Order: sequence, then C-alpha cells, then structure tokens
Amino acid sequence: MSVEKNWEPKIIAFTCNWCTYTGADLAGLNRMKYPENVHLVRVPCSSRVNPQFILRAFQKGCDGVMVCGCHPGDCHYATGNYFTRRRFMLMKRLLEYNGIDPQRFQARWISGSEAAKFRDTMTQVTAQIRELGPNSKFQEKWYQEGGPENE
Amino acid sequence: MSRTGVIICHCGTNIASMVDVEKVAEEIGKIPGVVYSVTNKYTCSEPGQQMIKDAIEEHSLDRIVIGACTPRMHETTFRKMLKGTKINPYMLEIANLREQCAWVHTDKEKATEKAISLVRMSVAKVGSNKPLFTSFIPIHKKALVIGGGIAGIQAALDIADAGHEVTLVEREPSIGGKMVMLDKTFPTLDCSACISTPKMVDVSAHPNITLKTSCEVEAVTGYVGNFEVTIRQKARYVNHDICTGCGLCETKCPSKISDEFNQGIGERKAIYKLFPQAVPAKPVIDAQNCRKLNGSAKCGVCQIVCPLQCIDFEDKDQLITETYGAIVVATGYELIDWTKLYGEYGSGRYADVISGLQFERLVNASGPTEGHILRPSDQKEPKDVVIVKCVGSRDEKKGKSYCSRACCMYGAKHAHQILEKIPGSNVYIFYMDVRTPGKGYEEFYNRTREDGATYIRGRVAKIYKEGDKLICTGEDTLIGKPVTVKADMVILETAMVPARGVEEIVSKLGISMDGDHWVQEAHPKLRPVETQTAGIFLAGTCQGPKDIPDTVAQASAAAVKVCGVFSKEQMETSPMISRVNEEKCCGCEFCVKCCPYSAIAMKEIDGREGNRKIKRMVATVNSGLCQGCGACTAACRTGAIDLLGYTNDQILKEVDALCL
Amino acid sequence: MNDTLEIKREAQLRETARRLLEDGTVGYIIGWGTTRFEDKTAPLFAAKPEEADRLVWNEYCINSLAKYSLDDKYPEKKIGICVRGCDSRAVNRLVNDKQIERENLFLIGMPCSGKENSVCEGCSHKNPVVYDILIGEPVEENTEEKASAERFREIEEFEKMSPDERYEFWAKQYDKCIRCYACRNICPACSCKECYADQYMVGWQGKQNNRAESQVYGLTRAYHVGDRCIECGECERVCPMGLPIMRQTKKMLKDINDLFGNYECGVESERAPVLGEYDLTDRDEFM
Amino acid sequence: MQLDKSDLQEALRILSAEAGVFVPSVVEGVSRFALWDGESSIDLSRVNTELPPKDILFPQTEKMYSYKMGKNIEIKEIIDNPKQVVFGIRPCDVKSIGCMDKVFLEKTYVDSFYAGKRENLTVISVGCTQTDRTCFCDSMGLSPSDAPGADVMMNDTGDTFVVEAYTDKGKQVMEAWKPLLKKGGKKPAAPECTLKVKMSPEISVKLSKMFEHPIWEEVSRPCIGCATCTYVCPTCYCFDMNSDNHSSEGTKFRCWDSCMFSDYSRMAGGHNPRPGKKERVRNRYMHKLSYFNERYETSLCAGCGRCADKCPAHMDITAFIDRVAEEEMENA
Amino acid sequence: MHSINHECTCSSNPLIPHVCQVTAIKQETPDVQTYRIQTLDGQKPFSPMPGQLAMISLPDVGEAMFSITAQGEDYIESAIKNAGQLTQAFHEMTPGQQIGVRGPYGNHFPVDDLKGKDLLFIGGGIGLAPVRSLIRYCFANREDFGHIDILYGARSPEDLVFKEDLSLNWPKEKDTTLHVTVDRGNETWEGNVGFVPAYLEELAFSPVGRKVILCGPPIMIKFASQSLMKMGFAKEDVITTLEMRMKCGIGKCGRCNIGSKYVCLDGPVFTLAELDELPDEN
Repeated sequence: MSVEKNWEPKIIAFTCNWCTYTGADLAGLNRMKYPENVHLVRVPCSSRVNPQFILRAFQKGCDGVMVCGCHPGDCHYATGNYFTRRRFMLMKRLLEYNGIDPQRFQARWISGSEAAKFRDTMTQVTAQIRELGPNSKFQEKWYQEGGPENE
Repeated sequence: MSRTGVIICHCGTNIASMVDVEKVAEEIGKIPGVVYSVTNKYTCSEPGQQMIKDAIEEHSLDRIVIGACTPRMHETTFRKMLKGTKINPYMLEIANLREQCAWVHTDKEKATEKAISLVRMSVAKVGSNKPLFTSFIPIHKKALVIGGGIAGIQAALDIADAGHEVTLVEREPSIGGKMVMLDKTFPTLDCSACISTPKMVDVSAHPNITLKTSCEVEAVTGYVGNFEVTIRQKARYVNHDICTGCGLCETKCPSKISDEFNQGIGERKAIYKLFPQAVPAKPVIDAQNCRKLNGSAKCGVCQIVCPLQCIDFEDKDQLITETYGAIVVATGYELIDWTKLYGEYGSGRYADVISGLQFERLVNASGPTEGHILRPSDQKEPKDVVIVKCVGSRDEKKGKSYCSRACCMYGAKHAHQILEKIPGSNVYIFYMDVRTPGKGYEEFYNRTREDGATYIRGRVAKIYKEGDKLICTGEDTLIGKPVTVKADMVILETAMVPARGVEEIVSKLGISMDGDHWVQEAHPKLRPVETQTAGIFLAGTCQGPKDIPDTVAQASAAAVKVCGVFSKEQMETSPMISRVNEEKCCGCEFCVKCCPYSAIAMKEIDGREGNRKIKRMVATVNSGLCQGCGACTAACRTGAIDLLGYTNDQILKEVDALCL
Repeated sequence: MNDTLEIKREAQLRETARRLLEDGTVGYIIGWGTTRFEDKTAPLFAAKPEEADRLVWNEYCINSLAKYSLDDKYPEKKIGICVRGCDSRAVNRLVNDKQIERENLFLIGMPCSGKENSVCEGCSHKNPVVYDILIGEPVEENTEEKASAERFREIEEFEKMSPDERYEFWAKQYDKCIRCYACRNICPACSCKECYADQYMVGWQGKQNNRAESQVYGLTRAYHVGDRCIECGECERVCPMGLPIMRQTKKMLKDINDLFGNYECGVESERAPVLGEYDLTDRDEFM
Repeated sequence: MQLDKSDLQEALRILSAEAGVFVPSVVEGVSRFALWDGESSIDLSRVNTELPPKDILFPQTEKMYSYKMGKNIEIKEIIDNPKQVVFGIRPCDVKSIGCMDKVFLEKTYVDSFYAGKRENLTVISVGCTQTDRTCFCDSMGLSPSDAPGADVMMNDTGDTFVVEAYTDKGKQVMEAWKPLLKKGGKKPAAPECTLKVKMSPEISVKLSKMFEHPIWEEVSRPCIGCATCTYVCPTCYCFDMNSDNHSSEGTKFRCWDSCMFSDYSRMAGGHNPRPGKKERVRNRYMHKLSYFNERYETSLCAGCGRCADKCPAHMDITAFIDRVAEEEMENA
Repeated sequence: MHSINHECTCSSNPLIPHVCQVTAIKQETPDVQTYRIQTLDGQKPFSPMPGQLAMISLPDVGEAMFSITAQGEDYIESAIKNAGQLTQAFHEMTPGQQIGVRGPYGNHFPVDDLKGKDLLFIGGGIGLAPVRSLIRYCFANREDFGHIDILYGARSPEDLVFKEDLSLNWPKEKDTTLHVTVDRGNETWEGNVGFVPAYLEELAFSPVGRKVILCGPPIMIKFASQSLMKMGFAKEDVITTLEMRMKCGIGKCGRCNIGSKYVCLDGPVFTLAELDELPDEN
C-alpha cells in the first residue's frame, strides 16, 4: 500500500474522566506540546471501554488505539481498572495474534497529575505509529473501494 | 432528523489564537442535522449563555454542542443553563478545544483540523443523546453507628448534637471500647476513663441517641438514605427496663470467670457488668458460664436475690429492622494474638510476658491490682522491665507489614509510668525506630528518655526464663553487639489488627477491605472517611491503626459527612447510570460480578417461552447505589446493560465520526 | 476403541433410557440416532420407552447435545441428556452462566474414548465430569502430559509467525466466512438472548459480508467466549467453510493460563470466568 | 460437437477475453466458483462445489445505491453488471438459476439488479459423470447429464466434451469456439443418483395440508438455527436490506438472509410470526417443496444435496421427504 | 385477491427510493404524526389506491412500510406512530425534510365490490390509518356507497388519531354515523367508554347488504371478528389488513410470506375468508 503524501496517523485514546482525561487537561494548562494526531474519547472509567470499541476503531480507519486510565489501586470507582487490566491484557494479545502490530494498540495508566507522562506517551505512541505507517488491517476495504467518493 | 446547534468558543484568544474557529464552525455547519453553527467570544459568560438560549428558540434546536474548554470546567454550567430552556440538560456535549487542542498544539492548520474532528465527534455523539432525568431518593434522617468505642461514641454524639436521630450498636454489654480500658493517654497523661466515661454517659442520656448494647448487625440492604438494617439484640437475661443496676445479683453469683475486660488478669461473675462504669450500668448474664443457663446446676440465685424480678432466663435473641439514612462503621481494632506468632517470646507460657493492654489494666487504679504494678506470676513489684515494640507490626514474616502507629507513644508512656510508680526501676525499650509524629509526641518521648528509660535499637530475639528472671536477648544494632537484659517483667507492644468479625460486617454492608482486612476507604487521600458505597462512612481504627486524637477527628469527620447527607430532604441521583434492557438480558450475572458498588441485583420478571408464561431472571440496577462507572457495560456481551450518557451507541458514533 | 465394550455400552444406554422413560424420571432423552448415512448420527429426542432402542452409541456420535436443553428451559419433567466429557462440561458451562438449572436435567454419563473428530485428540476429559448415572465403566483418560502437550500446540506454533503472516492467514480464513453463525449457535458458551451480532440497529456489527465485518465477528466472538470456552471444538466441526475457529478461542485460553494460572472451563460447576473477577496481584504491563 | 479436453483451457481463454469466467475451483480449501485467471486449475472432480454459484447472480452482499444525507438527499443507483460466464455448473445448479429467474424476473416486479446480471451471464453446464451420496436430482425430476436451462450443455466422454448450444447465447459461445470444436460426439448416458427420494407432485399437495401436522415439532428439534442450509443452497434467495453508514453518507446494500435466523421475521415491536424452530423449519421445507410449487409451478429444491451434506445437526431434507411420503394422511 | 396496481412510478428500479420531501407535519396524538409527502417539485409522488402501502426511508437510518392514509391533488399522506429507531427519526423531522419514498405497494381495498353496499368501518388505535384512505375515497365518491358507519376506538381520548376528521369533517358527511369509543375516559370525555368489540355488539349492526372494513391491533381484530361472526356477518364480507415484516416490498426478499402469499404483494388487504385459506402464521 502506497503511503499517501499527507498521511497523518489517526490515533484514538479512550481515557477515563478522573485520571487520564484530567491529566490531559493538566498538560493543556501547562501548555505542554504533543502531536495533533491524538483524539481523546472521554469515558467515566477505563472499565467502560468495551474491547469491541478497539476493533471498531481499527475497522473504521484508526491507525492506533489507546486505552488509558487510573493506576491500579487509584481507580475513582475502586476496582474498575482491575477489570480493564484483565480485559485488555487478553484483548491485546488476541489482536496481536490476529496480526495487529503491538504498538498499534496500547494501554497506559496515566494519573491526573501525570501531565508530562501524558505528553510523553502521546508523543511516543504517535512516533511509533508514524513509523509503522497507515494501518490497513481490519479495515473496510470494501467500502473504500466502492464508497460514494470513488464513483 | 435532529436539529443540533453548535457553538465554537473563542475563549477570548485562548482557543481562537491556535484554532481557526470560524473555519471549524463553517465545516461543522455542513454536517447534516447541524442547523446552527457559530462562534462566540466567551460562551460561558452571561451574554454567551443568552445567545445559546436565543438560538434554541429561534432555530428550534434540540441538541447543543459547545466547542470550548474542558467539559470538566463548564459542563455543569451549561447543563444548568439548559435547565431554563426546552432542551433537556443532557442533550449537550462539549468538545475540548482548549486544554486538549489549542493549548497543546503549535501548528494552527493541524490544530484546526483536529478541532473539527473533535467537534464532529461530539456532534455525532449528541445525535444519540437521549433526555435524562435526575431522580430523587428520600433521605431517612436517622443514622446507624456500628461500634461503641470512642470513635462510635464521638460520631454518635456529633450527629445527635446536630439534631439527628442515631442508633449506636455495640456487641458488648457496654459501650466504651478499648479507650476505657486504658489508664492514661499520651502525651498529656489524662486519665483515660475520666475523659471517656463522661462521653459514655452523654450517649446514654442523649435524647437523640438510641443505645443498643449486646447487639449485632444481622443484615443490611438498600442504599444511601434508605438502608434497611436488621439488628440482632442478643439475649441478656436481665430486663433492663426494670433493672436499676443495684448490683446485688453480681455479688451473689457463684460463678467466677476470667475477666476479659481486665485482659484475663482478675475475675468476674457470670452475671456481670463489663466494668464498674459500664453504660448501660446494668448487668447481663453470660449464658455460657451461667450455671443455670448452661445446665450445670440449678442455681438461679440471681433471680432469687433480685428485688425487682429483672432476671428472665427465658430471654431470647430478637431481630429488629429499621431504616437508616447513613451508616458509620466504627468497629475498631484488637491486638494481634502474639502468643500464636512468637514462639521465641514463650507463646504465652510466661505469665510475666504481658501485652501493652494487660499493662494498662495493671497500672489502672480501677484494675485488678488497683493500680499497683505487680507482676502477674507472683504479685511482686518488678524492678527491671523490658518493653518490646513492633511485636506483630512491621514484621512481614510473622505479623503485619504495616506500622501500628500508636505503639511508640504508648511504649514511652508505659516506660514513664513504670519509672514514676516504681522508684529505682529500670526500663529497657527495644525498638526498631521511634516514630513520634504528633503534637507534643516528640517532647513526651524525650521526657521519657530523660526519666531514665533505656532505648535499645534492635529486636528481642528470644525471651526465656531463668529462675524468676526473664532473660531477653537481642542485638543492639547501633553498636552491633548482642545484648541481654534480665527482666522481671516484659511488656510486648503489639500491633493493632481489625476487630474480629470485621469480614462479616464488611460483606453485610457490601463495602470492601484491604489485604490486611482494614476497611477500605473510598480514596486514601481525598475520601478517607467515605467508603465506595454512598452513605456508609468510616470512623476510627476499623480503617487502619490510629491513636485517639486521630480516631476522634475521623469520627467527627464521619459525623459531618452523615450530616451532609441529612442536610437534604431528598437526594438527587445522577441520571448517568447503568440501565438494563430486560428484553435482551439473558441473566448470566456477569455484570453483577463486575460492579464495585453491588448496585446490580437479579430480579424475576414475567416472560414468555413459546406459548408458555414463564419467570426469568434479569439484572436490575439500583439507582441509589450505581455510580455510573460502566464496568458492567463492557462485561455484558449482549449489550443489554448500557450506561446512560455514555451508551455503546454514543461511543461507537464518536469513533465512527473520528474515522471519516 | 474397544468395540465389544462400546457395543455393550450402547445396549446399556438403551436399557437405561428405556427405564428412565418408563418410570417417568425424565420426560424425554436427548441422545444420538441414526441417519441415512452410516457414518453420521443426528441428535435424537426419544420420548417414548420404545424409542429408546433408536439410540445409538458409536464413533460417529459427535454432535454436542447439551445446548438443546436451552430449547426447553422450563421443562415439566427432567430432560435426560447423554453426556460425554465435553457435553458434561457444556452442561456445567450453561449452569454456570445461569442458563439452565441442573435440577432440570438428568445426565446420562457416557465415557467416551474419542470420536471421528480431530478435536478428540488430546481430550482432557473423556469421562463426564458430572452425571447422574454412568453407563458402563469409565475409560482411561489421556495422560496429563499428552493432553497438555496437545492443548496449545497449534497456538504456540502459530505465535511464531510474524504479525503480517498471521494477519494474512486470518484474513484468508475470514474471506471464506459466510456468516452462517453455526459456530455461535452450536456453542454452549454462546447463550445470549440476542447476540450482539444480530443487533444491527445498535451498530456493533454490519450485516454485509466482507472481510472486515467477518474479522470483527470472529474476534468479538473469540473475546466473548474465550474465557468460558470448554474446548469441545463444536464451532470448528460445524463450520461449513472449515475455519479453524478454535485457534482463536484457544489463544484466549492459553493467555489466560499464562497470565492467571491454570484454567479449564466447565470442569467445576461453580467458577467465575476470568473476566468476571480480578486479582490485585495481576501482572501489570500497562505501566 | 466435441471439444477436446486438452483444448478446454484455450476455450476458456477465448471466453475470458470477453467476460469474467467463473469456474469450479478450490479456494483456501473451499470448493466454489471463482473467477478464472487463465492459469488456475479447474476442479471438475467434484460432483458439486461446496458453495453454490448463486452469488454470481445474487452476491452475498450487493450494493444497491449510495446516498448522501443533508438538506438534500442524493441517491445514486449502483449498477455493476459485467459480462460473465459460468463454466462447469451442474444441471442441478442450472435448475436453481431457473428458480431464481422466476423469483427475480417474474410475477409483477422485475428485480433490476438480478436482471442486469442475468442478462449478461452465459451458463455453460457440464453434466455429471458420477453422483455424490447426497445427490438426488433425478428424484426431483432432473437429469444429472442434462440442463435444459443452460446456454451450453457439455458432457464428459472421457477425452472430450460433447458440446451442445441450447440458446442464442449458447450459439455465440459455439461460434467463438468454432476453431476448437470437432464434429460428432455422442452424449454419454446419464449416471444415476444412488439416493432415491420419494418426491412427487403429490408430496407438494400433501404438504400443503400438513401445516398443523406433528411432524414439524419432531423434525425441527435438532435444528440449531444457523444459516448453513440456506447459504449453501443454490436456490435460497431471501435477502435483507441494510445500510453501511458513514456519518452522513453511505451505501444501501442487500445481503443474503436466512429464514432460519430467529430475528428474520421478527417485527419492530417484537412480535414474531415464526417464533420457534418448528415454525422456521416448517417454513423452509414448505417453501422448498410446497409454497414455491403453488406460486411458480416448480419445486424450489434441485436435489443438489448440499444442505444434507453440510447441516451441523445432520438434518436431511431427503429423509424428510421420505417421511412425508410415508405419512398416513389422516393425521394431516 | 383483488386487482393489483403494480406500476411503480418512482424509478425504473423498484428497490431504489425516489427522493421526496415532507411538506407538512401534523401531531395527531402524543406519539402519532401525519406527514404530507410531495415530490421535490411539489407533485404527488404517485396515485395509490385506498389501502396501498409505501416504503418510506431515511437512507442512513432505515426503511419501512407504511400505509398511505390520504392523498390529494399533489400529495400523499402517511400517519406514523413513534415505535422504534426509524420512526423516532421521523418524529424528529421538521417540514422541508427530504425522505426516500417508493411504492405504491400491495393490493388495495376492493372498491368495486363495495359499491352499492352499506359500509361499516372499524378501526382501533393507529389502525384507523389504513382505513382512512378508503373512507376518504368513499366520501369522494359518495353516491357509489350506501350508509357509512365508522366505529373507532382508542386507549384514551388523547390517543384518538385524526381528531379533526372525527369531530369536524366526517360528521358533516351525509348518511354517515360516527361511533367513537375509548378504553379509558377522562374528565372531559363525554363519549362512549369501552372496548371496540363490546361497543360493536352493543350497536348491533345488521349484516344485510353491509360490508365491514376492520383494522387495528391483532387482539382487537380477533375479538371484533368473533363479534361480527356472532352478529351474522359472512367471512367474505369482512375485509381486513395484515402487518408483516417487510423489506423489499416487491415479493422477492421472502420475509412476509404467509404460505405461498406475500403480504407486500398479495396483501395487505384480505377478507377473513381469504385468511382462512392461508396457514395460521401471522
């Protein structure tokens, strides 16, 4: 697949409202800079993130997907992220088993105070995915080949 | 099709300087369903809000998207604003264009593109928003305090003083807990009983407090404002309604039993008051040891001597169910059973190796020795006393890994008391560290050292008996040499552990414990007196080792939390909670397992199978308990349980919108 | 297979079935019956004592029967079901998932030394793990070494491939998928009232048949059943296009075993699935 | 006329210059009709392909129109009717195309999508030299070696095929093949299906009176409600219409659907006229053997045997037909 | 079965909708709206016969079959109840909204057979919608028909659809009697309270020279049919409409069959006698 000239990685990050989303806000308050490629979806808790959302994001055209939440033990809802941890340890392996590059799906614990970690993580992940190039796995070639645009 | 209004905020220049807001508004305006798309200088300002209200009227909008600062800032502001319009406050989404776009990017073109994506995602999401309505649950302004130690007493008094009814439940026949066993309190050396017993009396006399001693919590259901609690009133065999507490029965009772209040030093009767100042000041019969009740003899002496015929051998346990709006857990602590853990200290074989609490009773004027420090084995006054700290605490191998917090100070207090009461005595304190973080604590420790206590840094490795001496060997780690002290008595300053039965109470309440079985607070820093369950609060050592001032402080804090709950007639619950689609629910109970709040239960509903009417089980969410985390939704394979405000549909729409 | 022993077992099965139907212990019995073809049996529902003789027991009794109990969740009389090791684990699965009540079933245990089915190689439970009556003597189990060596062998080999090779492999497989949902409908771990994949209006899954949608279906199903899979292999057997479906669910199981300790589903009657619980000490790799 | 087997590749090459040629082949282990690339082997060893050729005319997913939402809705028909040839199709599958023709081209409405593809399709049938154990086309009134509905009929005589044109389209094929064809050749005798099923017109009539018969309860019980039988069936034509939506634009497509799915006939309010497997199995068998006969004067089963071969529960329509034949009518 | 008008006027491809627009929306009850539909140049999309159906769609949401409740010179109308995702989206429309329309589909009421007869229309809830097209047809050709009785019932006064017709338009028509009933009345309701079948028996219509057109929820149809049989009506004289899940509307997709009949093609209008001939599956 030839890489489009102006291709920019499209990265979606599901972030919990209490830690990572707050951390991202703090990064903003501190005017930290990171790539524009990252788009946050706010959810109450990382345990709200259904692993099917990840599949959906890849299918619809994301190049990288992240799930971020509070550090284990710090969950606003006490135990939510313990479930997150199990779910995504398994889902990540299943995705990789089906051929997704490990960097394309990552989970991270980033607290509300870790603005720098948020910035660094997003910068690093964007760089990794830029390196990998556009993702075509799990994507709807069918639509792309025959969608209204191409007619 | 929906009619969405979009407002892109300049935020002064905060957003507008890095994002081409006009372009964003223009691009978004092209999305079908967006019938109004404009920019605004300061959307959160009064004129900004008015503009939205006007637009709603003028363009018959049914949904609003605002591209502005983080929703964490003004979501509530805008929701409040919408309350005054025909749009439901939850038909709103906010795209974070400031903190997560303008402020963090440097390339205006790319930032503008990202802003368009972010707003488009919000537009897609809001299209699936449904009006949500807060519901109200009534608050029963009556509190239940579990545990009648100083924490429970303080919490009960504070709540009662604020004008609310309180029921204080204590499983022992008297309130008072551990504090009333203590002799003096550090660092001021107040008489412990002298400051705690008046509070106990206050409790019994307080018009707002119902005192339930010899009672245990049997079952708890419901949720904040509406806990249905079943309390077991254990049989006392003495009618407290009539009894005046004259004590005649106690003097005539022939059974003598080791006195637990005095830590086994001394004896009590089978009909007894826990201690002289007990509240209520009325006796109960210890059925296990009563000759009549355990069937070992006919006896019944107490019944004969009682002038008011209070004794009722037929008394039975009773269950009482009441509704409470809030619960304070103050179940306290007990000391670790060192005899099972420390064979090297004699496993309890040596009578003169005693625990700190036993020493408190020995040195207490109302204790078995009337305050004379006499060693249990031969009632002689000890001259050389060894105090060992950190027994069972900070000892991962044998006991607990945590620091028990109060031992350094009461160890110093014990040393001080010995040196004061026994002239010419020597006190050797084996310690690992000395921790004195408290007002006047370091000064007190220094005073003890000035009094002549010898602090030896190191653990006692072994205690054995030689004649009537106890030989304590260990290493002084400061000089790196072995030490041996010949002592007349050894006091082990043992670790606090959660009171027995805490596991049961925790499971009845549906709250959680940490690995050491201390009750888990909602957040270790920011919500230390709350639990994960709304309306259940923590006071005192049930949450972790504490000294008295901290215990009392937390009790008062818990009381304030309770009063906070009681400050309203009814409580607004967030509508962004989970909801079950009963049609789809297959009753597998996976959601139940994932809920941190035990907010999901199973219920039976009518269904049809072919032509047959059947009953089937489906999940149901308790709106009073659900906090809206959504852990259940990702566990539900069918998607039968969904989180309102963050539905599967909404999130999928957001994902799709990004991927255009 | 010891033929005389199995012939005897068939006779015993018929005799027992007849008795159970005669004395009213069960309303009907689900077992295997003949078809037009010698090497195929089909599920048989025997309701009358005289139908007991139509039950067969041979190396072609491969259909899993436990899930048929879901067609009759509220029976007036107990349902008799012939259960091999795998079927008995399927029963446990359904009981665990609160789909049926154990009391409604009468399990006729059929020790099984393997059928004309590749999944039987390395079977870890040839004898039923739960039953009400056992027909004949238990058969000898595979050694633990054999069973465990066989269990994840294919997965381990597959993991050695590069991500692109793995993708290629699965993409070709999912190109074949016709989305008949036989794998789902036969699976004892698939017991949703309405599968996510049928909820087109919610939008989890499109109904169009193409590689991407079939991949989403395949992975989602693997994730949905992976922590509850009893390894009966029915999904793979019924697939008309021959997709190696078990290789997805077994991957989940292998990871679960690696991450959370020994785990085999449907062996105990009460065990929370791995994703329905957590442990504070779970490995943390998302630092 | 005859065509040497050695000239087959060449014959196909001639056709593929003008049209996409579908041949029976094995793709990733599945035997099906696939576009011939000039090289790939043609697998005529099997009696029947595992997947029927129906998706050439009636793709499993077929885009109908694209749309753009907005103030104005734009709708644009998607027309995709390339010239195609299907080679090596067996008489039963040819008969199936005949059934689909009736559905999509007769009775008031003409289905444009199907019509367009059908118009551009040339059907070259190759008669069977042997039969599978699940084959029963001759019980359904067909001949394994003759497909009256084909454009070209070919029969294997060992080294050559006997070739015969049945239609104008067929004559064009013969014309194109002229250099390869030799005169003569005798059509071989048809092989006989080993499986004999007691199908007859009376069965259809009998069935129409058996709607309330207890047989349905019994035969439907093993069914697991999957779509295997309907998706491997060469005549099953039920479809669903859905949209593949990307925000404000997308494509409307139709895709195979199966009357065996529980949600197939469920209405928006939840009512389902065919709520259980009994009703669904009944509808499918009735449709195949009775309803279709009533409406179109032919049965909707060609006797290819695929469903009997692939059914996960080993249900067998032939056993069912024989059961009906034996059924005493007083029960009906 | 009656004569079928199967000339799809929308497009040469019967499965592709014609883009039309909603030019007026009327709120009938809290959950029923009537949409006036015209082509983009203000014309009538097609001329249906009474009882025929139209496939109406929002292409990104879905498509469903609705009965056409009325037609005028340059428009058709359909009354739609908010019951699911698609109808919810319809209810969010404002005038000017474009929609997809194809049709008309199905057979229609046998207007020729009804000529010269007394007519009794029985409608329940939204079931008045398909009947309304015929009622309007009869009024437009008033001389062709005898006495007209309209018996209509809804759950409550608020749920009565076409209130204007019920209270203003229809009572003015000559030789016409309206009988309106509700299951539950309210403070202002002065009409009859009770279920349709009971009211029907109370009104005691004579079967002589009278045809009945019956439409409503299945349960009402069941009991009203029983009442009609009791009153001596012949099954041939009772006409009703069926509802089935429909997708294509042109008798291809296979979903709406009852026996060998397709409701979208051979229905939705059947007499009770015709229904008796079909398998009991709806």
